[in-house]
Amino acid sequence: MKVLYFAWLRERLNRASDEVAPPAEVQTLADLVSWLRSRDEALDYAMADPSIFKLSRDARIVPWDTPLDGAQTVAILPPMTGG
Amino acid sequence: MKVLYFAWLRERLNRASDEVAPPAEVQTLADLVSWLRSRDEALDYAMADPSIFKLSRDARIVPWDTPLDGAQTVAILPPMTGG
Amino acid sequence: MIRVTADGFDAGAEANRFAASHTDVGAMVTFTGLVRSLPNDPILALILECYEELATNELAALREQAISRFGLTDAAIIHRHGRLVPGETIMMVMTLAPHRKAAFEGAQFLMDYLKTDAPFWKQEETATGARWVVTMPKDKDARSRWIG
Amino acid sequence: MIRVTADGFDAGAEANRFAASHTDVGAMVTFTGLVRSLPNDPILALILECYEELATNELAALREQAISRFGLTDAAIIHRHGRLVPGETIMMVMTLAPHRKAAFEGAQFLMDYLKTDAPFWKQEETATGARWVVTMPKDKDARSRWIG
Repeated sequence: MKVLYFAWLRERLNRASDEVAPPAEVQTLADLVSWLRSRDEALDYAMADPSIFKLSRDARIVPWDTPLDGAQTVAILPPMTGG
Repeated sequence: MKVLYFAWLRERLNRASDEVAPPAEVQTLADLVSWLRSRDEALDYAMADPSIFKLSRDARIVPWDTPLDGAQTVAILPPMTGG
Repeated sequence: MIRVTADGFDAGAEANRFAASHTDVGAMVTFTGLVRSLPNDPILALILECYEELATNELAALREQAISRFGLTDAAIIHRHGRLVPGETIMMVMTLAPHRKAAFEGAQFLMDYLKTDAPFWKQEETATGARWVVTMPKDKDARSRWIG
Repeated sequence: MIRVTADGFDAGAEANRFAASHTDVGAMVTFTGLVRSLPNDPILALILECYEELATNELAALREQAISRFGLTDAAIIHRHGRLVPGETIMMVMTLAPHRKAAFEGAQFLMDYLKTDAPFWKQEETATGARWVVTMPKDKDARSRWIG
């Protein structure tokens, strides 16, 4: 599974993506975020206030409690500033 | 003094303007309208509901109780439908 | 800029020129009114009568009011009169502001007042003759929300 | 129409094309976002990062939602990414409707959601370096008024 990072999150991690294989107990996107944070101090620190981030699953924004359910790509999205 | 009529009011009266010389007791635009209506049955009938009309004095919309005060041109404006 | 004219105009070109006329603006809103012909109630043309001198004065006053009330960088109104066919542009309102809220509100304010206080009168030309367009009560309501 | 692009575009020409794409509409509203540089806080450029596939999907969904919610005849969004200099057009939202209320509300709705839910991130390039633009709390407020 691919995990994408954008904007200042991408800069802080010094990379735009990770290729990961989470264990079976990682069921939802929220689980995935917790699992990623437990493995990566920089990510853990950058997401200290998780409420500001949105998540996408296969290029659609979805709630944090959405099941991974075979997702190919998950993105962690800092607050957006388009428009 | 010139009095202008527009749109369906102009059509009903079969003319776009009148040249009038109201007597001294005609002090305000409202007085002028009353005086004009008293002399013209078609206008009197067309203005049966005066509340729908606005008035202008020398090319500015003003309240009905505005003094004539040497006005050159007064217009009687049916409900506007611009935009 | 206020323009009351019998001539057609290019709305897109006007908007581009207006946007380019100021730096340090972030937001532009335009409203364009188009002659509409419905399949079940077709019209051949819209004929706009106008009291030109009064229109110019009232639109200029309205523009000043919108600029100061909403803190706009600029505002412009172009309004045609004469005979227009379906698809033609009747009028256009444009606002420029640092942020979108002011630009949107300024444009809506201008439209609401223009509908009831600008001396234009529309007549629809149909296959069976011409009829005057009647004011919509909702236009009076729209305007009243800005009072007080 | 949804377009997410690194290329510049002619906002006026786009608006003209959009207006001409439908008959039986009376009202068009456009919002144009421009790169702004303030005299007391000048920027050299605005750099927009984008998750293109997600942006296309979310803007398409947002467009459908606005059309059905406000009874729009059509809606369009064009959004650039990449490096833009002051005065350039960042993005544009356009709505077409039978009447002005729907056209205005539809455009405002699109802008409010786009500000918080479209995956674009702005960075300001200044003489002393680059800085990420922070979300304005007022953008969250603007969006919340459409809920419920």
